[in-house]
Amino acid sequence: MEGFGVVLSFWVLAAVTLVSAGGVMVSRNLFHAVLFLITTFVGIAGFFVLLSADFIAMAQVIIYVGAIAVLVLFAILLTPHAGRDNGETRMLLPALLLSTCLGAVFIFVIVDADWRTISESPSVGVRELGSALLGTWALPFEIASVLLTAALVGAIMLVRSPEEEAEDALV
Amino acid sequence: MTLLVFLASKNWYDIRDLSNISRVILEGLDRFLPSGIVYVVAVLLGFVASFLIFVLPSQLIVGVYGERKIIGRMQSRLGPNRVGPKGLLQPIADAIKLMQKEALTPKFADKAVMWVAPIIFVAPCVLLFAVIPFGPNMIIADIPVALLYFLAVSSIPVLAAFMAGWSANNKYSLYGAMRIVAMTISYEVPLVMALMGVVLFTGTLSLQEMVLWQKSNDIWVVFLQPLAFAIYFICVSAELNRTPTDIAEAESEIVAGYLTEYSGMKWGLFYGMDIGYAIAASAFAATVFLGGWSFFGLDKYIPPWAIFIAKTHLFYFLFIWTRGTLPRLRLDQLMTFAWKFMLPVALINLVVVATERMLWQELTDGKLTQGYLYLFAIVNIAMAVAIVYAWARMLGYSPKDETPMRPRLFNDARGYVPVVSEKGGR
Amino acid sequence: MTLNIEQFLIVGALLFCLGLAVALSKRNAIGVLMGVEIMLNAVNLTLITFSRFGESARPITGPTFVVFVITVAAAEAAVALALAVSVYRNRDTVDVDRLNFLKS
Amino acid sequence: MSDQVKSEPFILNIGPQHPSTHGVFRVKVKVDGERILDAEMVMGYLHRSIEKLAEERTYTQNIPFTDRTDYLASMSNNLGYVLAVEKLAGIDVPERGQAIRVIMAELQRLASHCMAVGAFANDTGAWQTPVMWTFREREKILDIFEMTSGARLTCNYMRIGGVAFDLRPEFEPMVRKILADFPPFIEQLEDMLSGNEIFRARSIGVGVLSPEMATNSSLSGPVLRSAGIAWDIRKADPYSGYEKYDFQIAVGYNGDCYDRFIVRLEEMRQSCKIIRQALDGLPGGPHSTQVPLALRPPAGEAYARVEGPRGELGYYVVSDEGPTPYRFHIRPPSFINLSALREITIGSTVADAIVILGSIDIVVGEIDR
Repeated sequence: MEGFGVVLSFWVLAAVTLVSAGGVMVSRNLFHAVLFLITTFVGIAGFFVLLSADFIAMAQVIIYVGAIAVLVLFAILLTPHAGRDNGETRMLLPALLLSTCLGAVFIFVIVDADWRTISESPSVGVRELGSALLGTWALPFEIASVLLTAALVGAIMLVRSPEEEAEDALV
Repeated sequence: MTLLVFLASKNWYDIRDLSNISRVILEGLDRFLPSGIVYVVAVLLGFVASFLIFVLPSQLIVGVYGERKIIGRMQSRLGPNRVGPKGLLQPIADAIKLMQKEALTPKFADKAVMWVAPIIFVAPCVLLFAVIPFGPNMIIADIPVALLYFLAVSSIPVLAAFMAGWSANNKYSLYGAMRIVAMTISYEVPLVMALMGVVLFTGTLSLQEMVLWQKSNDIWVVFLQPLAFAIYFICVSAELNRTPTDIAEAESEIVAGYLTEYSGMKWGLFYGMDIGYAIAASAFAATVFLGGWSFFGLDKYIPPWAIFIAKTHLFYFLFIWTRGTLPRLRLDQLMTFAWKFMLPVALINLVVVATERMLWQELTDGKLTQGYLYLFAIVNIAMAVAIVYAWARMLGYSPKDETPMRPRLFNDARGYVPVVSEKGGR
Repeated sequence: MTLNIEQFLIVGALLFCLGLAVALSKRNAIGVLMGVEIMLNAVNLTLITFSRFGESARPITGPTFVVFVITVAAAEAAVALALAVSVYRNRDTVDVDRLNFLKS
Repeated sequence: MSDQVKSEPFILNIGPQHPSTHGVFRVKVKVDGERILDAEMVMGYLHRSIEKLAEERTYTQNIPFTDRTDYLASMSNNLGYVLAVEKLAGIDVPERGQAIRVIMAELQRLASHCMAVGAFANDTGAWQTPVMWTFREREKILDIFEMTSGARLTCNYMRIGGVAFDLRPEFEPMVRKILADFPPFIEQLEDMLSGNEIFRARSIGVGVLSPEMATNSSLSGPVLRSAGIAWDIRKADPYSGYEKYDFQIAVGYNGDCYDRFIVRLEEMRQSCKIIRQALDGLPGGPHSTQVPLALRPPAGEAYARVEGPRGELGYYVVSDEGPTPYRFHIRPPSFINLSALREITIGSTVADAIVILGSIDIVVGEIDR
């Protein structure tokens, strides 16, 4: 992975992602926090393209930016009275302390270890991913679909109001 | 998929393949510029060729001028004919007018988000044209996941519209924002299902290979899977909120939806890029469903990019046509239509297409010859009509108890008492 | 002028810590959920980095796991937000501090 | 979204500045999500106190006021006022005058229904195409008005005792031409709209008006007839020679927006029928009797009612033997038809409220007077 363009795009993506993740932390308005979150997702999709995992990058944009971000926006819409100021709890200081220590440990381990890496990227295309998902990983794939259905039904049951339930009971 | 023999010679003046010109330019530049710079210049050349030469003029001529002229004709009036020869400079006049108009920002609006929304709305439109093939080797980025790239990039402007609606701090625009998001999410699911049906047959996600598949098998996917084409058209017109489904900026109900507070060039960007997305969607439909730049072998003589542009504008005419004639559906009707009709029909289509693909694999034991495709085409056309009718009947649509189109007629006034029907009707 | 594995892993680690900080410190339940989403994304990034750089017989397992993480994250986000909305309906607040029903 | 969702209802202003309130007319709507909980009409933006002004002008000077109350049906308003004064002063109108009045009133109904049908289709979202078609046909009628009375919209054509000018020779061929191409135009509209699935989905079962509610809120015109009540002043209380003509009343089935639309289309066909009969049997003779300019009708009161395009258009004139009327009152059908709007819109969505308002076909000039 050499070449001026690749390195430049890496630093740009790193800056965009980390700044917008910081933005989620710092911004005063919950709606701005969601917009920063969306920029983080797009930044990470850029990383996946850099690491030549095209399908995952596109899936990330479709699912995270297209669906989960909208889910969060709708959650904010459905809770009008709850404070939209993105404030912090009293646990702000201990949280920051914990995450900086954890970060220090991670970075020490990363820098200290000598990674046996390969230079050219293995072929990780859509075809291999498809055959892997339906071949060796077929069972987890089916369980994931069952999990999604369960989550779908669970979410609807949680949000349904008593009238809608009464309505169904009659029919 | 080997690149088929193509008559266009390699010298630069052969207009049938415009990539010769860009290749000559880049080779010239390569001699005295570092390779990094030439790489960037190649991409810029691609952008100039695809966006500035094809999209912008077709946005202005076909999108603004052509649409208003054709809809004018539909409404028995002339359409723009004042500015420039036969009104051709009307789009430029509109653009200048919009630029010198003041772009207001309401008092309690979220200024930053309101300023960013048009930019995020415009950028993906340019990105969309990177994957669309204009000719055999006239494509900016032939990435293997082009179809998914198209779906991913076309889900970003929805968020930009929501930001525009939410930040304008106006009840009507809040309505528009919520409506566009709810509708786009529910119409994206059947769209993906329909496109999966197409991918099953072509076997690849890259658009260039799809066109080559259609060229080598001498069949267009629109004949092979008419139901997928119909679902694609309805879902895309829902996502671009063109007329039967333009509830996000429904003039008569919520003034201008999420665009209520926008004026000047900010509104102009939204309006221009609406047409840009419609052209991108019709370019995508032309590539995937109508055989892209191939025309059953004729593309050796007619320049392939001309065939492609003709097909794109043909599809765009469908949008103009529905916009000129159809009234608008209500939000809850759209939602029930998406979830109760489009999704099941798309799923059934996917199942039928999958079984056909397996049969095709078995019968030709791997050689995937062309003969069976025509059989599948006929079967699919019949299946499309059957599924749509059967599912509509299942959902309770029965044509017999319709309200008649003519009222009852009486010869004399009957006083203030409800009239029991005498002739016809209830 | 070359990129190696450490840079990607450091970005993943920093992102994970930022997500953790957001998840632990935010008062609004939706803010907490955003933190969790960032942490999950950081994990995805690290998985793909190892799949790209690491030596392994089957490099495809990285992206496969990322697909599973994405599905789980989507399911979790849906249920968490449904939870937040229904809690909001009963308590008229989504602030994590005041949601201490279990306390006597 | 039920109220359990705690998104408390907020007030939405379908305000004076709104593309589909057919004029300066405001509906304050209490909305929960898309569902309407309460609708309150706010009017008076176009109040010009015509009824007070009319008390200082002579009977003939008041005729131009009647054009400006309902600017889409000036001929019918003229006819109503002039009938009231003739009833008060006991003047009888020659045969030819009455026949010309009937032709003009029915042509005005065609023009006004064109406007109503086009605007209703526009409210359901058909992007201006039906409106442009109906306006093209309406222009032909307005040209005829301009030729005979001098003005397209506020014609001021009828006088006490008859009509202002006699018909010109070109009048007959122009009206014949209109009668020839109106029925096919109505077929075209039916194919495009009545048969259109989306249009039917948007208007069938929307804003249903029960016959009892229609009679209790004393509605009149197409809105009443679409609710299933066959009541038409031209048949129930014929005036100006209507009993001579053979035509039918269109009555709807279940009183929703779709029925109002098809009732108006049918009424346009019946009007063509009446015009053809009146034109064929146009008697000769004077077009009006001579009436002194400073007419002083005997003391007393008179109420004359006319079947305007929007419903029962009544004029109540009280005279105290002076040259100017003591009291001059108009019964505006749009204003009274609005009284049912509140019950119909509660429970429907915002998009439907606009469609219902469009189907009732109001003219703000007539509401605010």
